[in-house]
Amino acid sequence: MNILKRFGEMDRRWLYVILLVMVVFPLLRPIGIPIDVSSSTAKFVASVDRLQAGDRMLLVFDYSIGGGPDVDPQAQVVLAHALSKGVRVVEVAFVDTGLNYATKACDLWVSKGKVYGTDILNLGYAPGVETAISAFGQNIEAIFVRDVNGKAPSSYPIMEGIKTAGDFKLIAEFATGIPGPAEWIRQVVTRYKVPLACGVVSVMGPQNAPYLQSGQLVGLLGGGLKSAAEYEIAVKMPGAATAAMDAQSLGHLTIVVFVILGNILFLVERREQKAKKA
Amino acid sequence: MVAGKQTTFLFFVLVLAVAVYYMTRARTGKIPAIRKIPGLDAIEEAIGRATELGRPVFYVPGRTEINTGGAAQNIAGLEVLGHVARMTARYDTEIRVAIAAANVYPVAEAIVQQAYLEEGKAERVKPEMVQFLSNEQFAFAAACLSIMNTEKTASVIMVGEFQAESLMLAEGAAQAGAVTIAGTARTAQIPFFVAACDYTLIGEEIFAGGAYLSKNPVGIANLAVQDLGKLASLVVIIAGSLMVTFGNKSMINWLKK
Amino acid sequence: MTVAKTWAGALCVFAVYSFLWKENRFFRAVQNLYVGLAAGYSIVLAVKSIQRQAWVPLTTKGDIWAIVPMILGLLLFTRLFKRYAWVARWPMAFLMGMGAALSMKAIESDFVRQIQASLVAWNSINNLMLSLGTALALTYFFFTFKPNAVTNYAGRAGRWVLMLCFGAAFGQSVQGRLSLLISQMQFLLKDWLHVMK
Amino acid sequence: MKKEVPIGIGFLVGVLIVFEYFLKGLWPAVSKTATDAQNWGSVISAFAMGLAAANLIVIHGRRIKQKHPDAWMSWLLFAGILVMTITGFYAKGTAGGNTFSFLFDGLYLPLGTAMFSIMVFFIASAARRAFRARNIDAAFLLVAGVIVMIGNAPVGKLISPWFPSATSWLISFPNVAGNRAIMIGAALGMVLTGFRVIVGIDRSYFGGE
Repeated sequence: MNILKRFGEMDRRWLYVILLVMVVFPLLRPIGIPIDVSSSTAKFVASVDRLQAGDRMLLVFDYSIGGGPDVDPQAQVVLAHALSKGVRVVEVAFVDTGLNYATKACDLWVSKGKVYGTDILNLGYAPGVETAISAFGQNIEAIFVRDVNGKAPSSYPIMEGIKTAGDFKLIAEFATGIPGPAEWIRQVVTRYKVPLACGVVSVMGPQNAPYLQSGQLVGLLGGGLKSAAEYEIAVKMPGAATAAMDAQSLGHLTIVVFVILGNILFLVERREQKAKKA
Repeated sequence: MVAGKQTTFLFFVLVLAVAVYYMTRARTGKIPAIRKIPGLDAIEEAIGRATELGRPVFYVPGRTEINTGGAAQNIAGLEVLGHVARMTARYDTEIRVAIAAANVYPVAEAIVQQAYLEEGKAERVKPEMVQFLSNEQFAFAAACLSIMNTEKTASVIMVGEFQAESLMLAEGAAQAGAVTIAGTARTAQIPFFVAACDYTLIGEEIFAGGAYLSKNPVGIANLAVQDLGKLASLVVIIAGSLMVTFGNKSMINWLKK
Repeated sequence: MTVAKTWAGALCVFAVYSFLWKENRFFRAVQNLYVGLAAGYSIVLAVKSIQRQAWVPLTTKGDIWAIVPMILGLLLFTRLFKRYAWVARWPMAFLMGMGAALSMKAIESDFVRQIQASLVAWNSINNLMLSLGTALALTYFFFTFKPNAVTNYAGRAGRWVLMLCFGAAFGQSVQGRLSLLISQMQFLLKDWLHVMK
Repeated sequence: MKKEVPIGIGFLVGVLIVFEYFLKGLWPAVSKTATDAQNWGSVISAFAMGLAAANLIVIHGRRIKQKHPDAWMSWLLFAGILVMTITGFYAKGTAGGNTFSFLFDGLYLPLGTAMFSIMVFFIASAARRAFRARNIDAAFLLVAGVIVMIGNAPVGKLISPWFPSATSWLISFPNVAGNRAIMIGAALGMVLTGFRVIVGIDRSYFGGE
C-alpha cells in the first residue's frame, strides 16, 4: 500500500526515468523476442510482390518530421523491396518535409547504382494538400512541370506512358496525418481504381482499418515502426525497425503497469474517501 | 454519368434536396429540437471562469489547412470560435486564438474582428488575439503550451481537427490549471481528449456545435438532414445485411452501380 | 560535416528534453529557432512551387492563364493592410470553394462504399459486429430525433462500440509515441555515442 | 464587390469540381478546366504559406519593437527564417548544399523529432493520474487500450497468445464498426458543410457580413 502511495506521489520525472531505462536497456542488450507478421502487413507485402520487374510504382512521402521516425522505416523497406524486384519507383511528396525524406531515399539508391530517371525519379513537392493531390491524379505534368532537377518529367524513360495517377500499377502512400489514406482514396482511388496501399503512424492505424476491410486499400501498415519491423521480417531485410522491437515490448509493459497502478490507486483513494464520508 | 457513380450521385442529390427542403422550412420557423450536448453547454461556464479570474481564454480551431478534407472540422471549430469570441467580447475577457494553418489565419482573424464589431467592442481588438504560431505540428503545440503557461489561461477550448498534438495540448492545459473542453472528429485523438479533458465532444458532436450554440435555424436544419442520412444508411445496412444473409445481393449490386 | 551534424543534433535533443525537467528559456529559444527554420523551409518550397507551377508555364510555354493564380495569390497579402483586407476574400473564396467541393467526394469513399462494405451475412459474431455494430454506433450520433427507449438503448450500446474503438486507438497511439522515443534513443546511442551496434 | 464576388468565386469553383466529378460525361472539356483550377488552388496555397510567414514576421517584429524580454528569441526566429530561406534557394536539385543540409539535418530534423518524442513521457505521467476508469465508458476504453498495447508488442504473445488475437479482433471488428459509423456521419457533414459554403449560406468564412 505504501509503495502504491509513493508511486502516486512521486515526482513525475521519476516516471520519465523509469520509462527511459526500460527503453534504453534492450537497445544496448537485445533480448530477441520473436516477431510475427500480421495479416494486414502480409497483404501489403503481397501487393508489392504482385508487381513485375519494370512495372511503375508511385511512392508518396506524405510525412512530417515529427512523425517521420514512426513511418520512414516503412517507406524505406517498401522502397528497398520494390527496387530489389526491379520495380521502378516514382517519388512524390504532398507534405513539405516529405520532400527531404524522398530526396534522401532517392540519393541513397542512386549512390547504390540505380539510374535516376530510369529506375527511380523524384518529382518533388506540391502545396495545397488535397487540391494538389486531386490535380496530380488527373494530370501529373500540370502540377509537376519540372522534377527536382528542373527537367520535364516526360523527358525521363520512367514516365513513359504515365499521364495520370491511374497509370501506376501500385500507389504506396506513407502518412503522418493529412493528407493520408482518406484523401488519396477520395481523390484518386474513387476515380481510377488504382491499387492503393498505405503505411501510417500507429495513431492512424485503427481509423484506416475500415478502408482495408472494404477493399479501398490493398494493404495497410497500420502500426508504424512495429509494422515496418514485420515488413522487414517478411521480406528478410532486418533493419532498424526490427532492432527496436525489444524496446517497444518493454516500453509497452511499462506504460501498462503505470495505467494499472494508477487505477488501483484510484480505487483505493475512492474507497478511502467513501470511508471518510461514512 | 460516370459508371459506378450513379447510386452515389442519387444519394448526393437526395441529401442536397432534403437539405434545401429543411432549410427552407427552418426559415419559416419550423426547427427540430436538439438533444443536449454537455460539452457545449460547458463553454459558457468555462468563459465565466476566465472572466472571474481575469485571465484569458485560449482557443484552438484545429490545426489543418482549410482547403483539405479536414475543412469541415475546421469550419465547425471556426463556428464555435465565433460564439466564443462574441462571449469574450461581451464580458471583456481576453482571448488568444492559436492558428497552425496559413490559410486559416485570415479567416479566424476576420471572425474574431467581426465578433467584437457585433458586440460594439471593435476598439478592443488586438493583433495578439489571433496568432499564427507555426504550421509544424509540434512547434505549434509547444508554442501553445508556452502561451498557456505564461499567460496563465483559465480556460482552454479546442474544437476542430487535431492530430498528435492533442494530448500535449490537453496535458498542458491541465498543468496550467485550466478548464478544458475539447472536441474533434479525428478518432485517434478522441481517446486522449476523453482521458485528459474535463469535457469532450465526440466526433460529430462538433458539427452539432456551431448550430447548437448559435441556435442558427439553418445549422439545426442541417443536423436534421444528417440524422435522416444516418437513419437511411442504418436502414440500408440492416436491410441489406438481412438480404445478404438470405443470399440476395441486389442491394450490394445497386450500391455499386 | 557528418560529425558536426550529429553533435548539433544531439545538442538539439538535449535542449528539447530539458522541457521535461521544466519549461525553460533554452527550450523556448530552440523552439523559436525551430519555428523560424520551419517557416524558412516552407517559404523556399512555396516559392519553388510557384516558380514551377505558374512562373515556368507562363514564361516558357506562354501559358497566359498561369498569371491568374499568381494574382489571386498576391491578393492574399492585402490582409496585411486593413483598408484593402476585403480583397483577400477573393482568393480565400477560391480556396474555400475548392476545399468544400473536394471534401464532398467523401459521399462516395466514406458513405456509399462504407455502407456497401457493411452489408455482410449475419452468420458469425464478427460479421454481426461489422454490420450491427456500425448501425448501433450510428444511433449514438442521432441529434434531432425524439429520444425513445429504442434509441436510448441502441445509443448506449453504440457508445460502448465507440469506446472499444477509441480504446484500440488509445493503445495504438501509445505504441506510436513510444516508437518515436526509441528512434531518438537509437540516434543518440548509435550515431552519437556509438555504443549500439 | 465585397460580398458578391467572393460568393460567386466560391460557387463557380465548387460547382466546377462537383460537376466534373459526377457529370463529366456530359461535357468532357470540363475535365481540363477542373484540373487547371486545382493547379491554381495549389499555387494560391503556396502564396498562403508566404502570408503565414509574413504574419510571423509581423508578430515577432512587434515583440522586438516593444522590447519584450524574450525579444532575443524573436531574433533567433528571424535568423532561422533567413538562413533557411537563403540556403534553401541555393540548394539545387536532389543533393542539398552543405549549409542547407546542416540546417535541415543538424537542427530542423532533430528538433522536430525530439519535440515529438517527448510526448510519450506525457503519456507516462498521464497514465498515472489521468487515464482512470471513472465510469463504464472509460473502463471499456482502458481495458481495450491495455489489451491492444500488450497484444501489439512482440512480448504479448509470450505472455499469452490470447493477447495478439484479441488485439487483432478488436481492431478488425469493433474498431472498424465504430470508425465506419463515424466516417458515415462525417461524410454527410462534409457534404452539407460543403454545400453551405458553395452556395454562400455561410458567409462567415469569407470574413463576415
